[in-house]
Amino acid sequence: MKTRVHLLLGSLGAALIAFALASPRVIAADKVDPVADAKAFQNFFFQKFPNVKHEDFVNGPYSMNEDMKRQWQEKEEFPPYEFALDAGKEMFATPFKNGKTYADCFPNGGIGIRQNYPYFDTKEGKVITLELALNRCREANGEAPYSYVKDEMASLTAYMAYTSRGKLMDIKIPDDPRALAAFENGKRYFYTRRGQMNFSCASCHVQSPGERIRAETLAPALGILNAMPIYRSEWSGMGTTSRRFVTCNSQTRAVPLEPQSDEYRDVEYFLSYVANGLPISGPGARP
Amino acid sequence: MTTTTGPHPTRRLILQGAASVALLGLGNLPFAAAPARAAANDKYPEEAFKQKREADAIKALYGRTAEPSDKVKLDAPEIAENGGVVPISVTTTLDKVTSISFFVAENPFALAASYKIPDGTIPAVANRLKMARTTKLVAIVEADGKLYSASKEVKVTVGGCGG
Amino acid sequence: MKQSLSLALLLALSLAPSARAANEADYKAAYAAAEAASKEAAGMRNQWTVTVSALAAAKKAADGGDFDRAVAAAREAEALAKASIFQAVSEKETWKAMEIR
Amino acid sequence: MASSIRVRATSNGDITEVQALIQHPMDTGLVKDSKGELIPAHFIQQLKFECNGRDVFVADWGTAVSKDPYVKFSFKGAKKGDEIKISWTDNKGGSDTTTAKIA
Repeated sequence: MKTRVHLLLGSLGAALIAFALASPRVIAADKVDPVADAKAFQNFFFQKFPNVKHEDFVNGPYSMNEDMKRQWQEKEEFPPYEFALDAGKEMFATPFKNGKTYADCFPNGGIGIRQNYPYFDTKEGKVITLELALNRCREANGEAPYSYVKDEMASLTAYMAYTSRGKLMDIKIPDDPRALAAFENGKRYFYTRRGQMNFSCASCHVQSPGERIRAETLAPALGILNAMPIYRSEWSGMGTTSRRFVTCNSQTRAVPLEPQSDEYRDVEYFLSYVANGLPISGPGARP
Repeated sequence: MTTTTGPHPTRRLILQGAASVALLGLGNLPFAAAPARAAANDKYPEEAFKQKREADAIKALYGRTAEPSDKVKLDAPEIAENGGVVPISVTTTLDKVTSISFFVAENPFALAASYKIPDGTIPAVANRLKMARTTKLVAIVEADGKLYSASKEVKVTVGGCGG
Repeated sequence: MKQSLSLALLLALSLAPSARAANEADYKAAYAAAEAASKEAAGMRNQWTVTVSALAAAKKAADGGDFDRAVAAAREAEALAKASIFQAVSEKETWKAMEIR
Repeated sequence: MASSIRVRATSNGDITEVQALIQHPMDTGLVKDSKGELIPAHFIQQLKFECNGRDVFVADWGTAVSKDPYVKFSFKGAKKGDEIKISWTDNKGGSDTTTAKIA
């Protein structure tokens, strides 16, 4: 039995090493430079898709395929996330048992601030995402937290995203080594292959955006979170950023981590930061 | 629904009062069915929605066959973004339109939706339908008692890479 | 010479039990090895869904008394767990190859 | 509880364009839930739009209409401020109705 395992590992190892040597890039010195990373990241997509307008990247697959863009624009006349939006607005206005509302937890009453999330909390030394902040607000006011992958959370983030529509993503990295580490950790997660399919987020969203995986056209990684939360026809329901990360993992046959684990918060931090300057377009409708 | 004694004696004869004469035994001769009567009939076409095949559903709903016409403009995607939500619309330049219906051939039940178009309503409809798999989509317009159709193929597959 | 001898011995040993039908003891040993590897993979936060389902299949087969299938499934689970561990280890560096610079 | 029907009716000239989005599962009865049991069919069968005392649009729907169904049509003979009454019934006897003013 032992020999069979080694054979299997040997072949996998050989394939991986061969791939690593074949790739042209030289591994440069490892100083974390988010500004340079963001510039390189954006230029990669601007050069790879010269005729896609920069702000269009936030429309995911629809920036890659005219026929699907038409189907999408038709649906946008009366979008399927309309109900989640109304529910979110109502929830935002409904006070907790202690009389407070979400508006008391957020700057500017929670209106028009989604473009600053996630942010790095220097006291806690960790990335705080919008979904996490909402649940913390609930718990601070004696309410039970919502599931990160279910409709209530999606309705709240849909409404907050809607109030920020058109504002440019504006994520800050404070001069704090832990913030740089979180950014780097998110970047590593983004490029790390996982699951039996041996895909990383980049395998699909950097190497082959615009191409199809069966019926779906792959979205470019640039601005991929700007439309969150999204109503997906495939789920015939709303999906938060957490739900998207968890389902992407299981698609590659990797066991998902707990929603809002550090890795997910950091990769959201990385992806949002490199999309700075692109407009918020949430809530979105996707295939 | 126009009344005619087709081969199926069981088909319910819908008596529309003294004015209409049940033309027995004259088969499918097209005759001017008063548009108001088709619109007034609000009954839900149970029978037609039960038919599996497209041809049977058309017969159950309208009692006769349609002829393709370029006056019926059917707009549907070539590749459906998702089989669960396929935006489909139809417009027509025909006049005296009384009904518009959609048939998805490869669905378990072909008839998807049927709309009654009273006088004064523009003969055009947009809606979102489900499609089980790659299929022929047929839109039928009933205008001045006759049936006109347009059809198109829509490709449908699942999404995602694995799971 | 000595080295190839031990290899042959190892081969003979590993093939020996499958000559006769596997029994519960074989299953327990194979399952324990698979579970250890799976725990290690989970510890590295790089578990595969197919490892989990192979382990479950092994347990189900064993509960049904089909120890041959149970041992085979446990071995497959172990191999998958080990592959996911290898993936996590090698990716520690190879991810940089894909990074946009 | 907010109505399950969202309507947008806009008029330009003599033509009024009506869009409706209705919150309804539209279950076909052919889908199994996570426990492997069939989810019973539950879908809107008839949707009616009335304006100025007459039907302006009647939809007969089967199980192939998408979840949270959407429909768009236009009609003549109404003006800004007129009221449209929308009502639906489903195969389980459920129903809902609402009215909307033409903008």
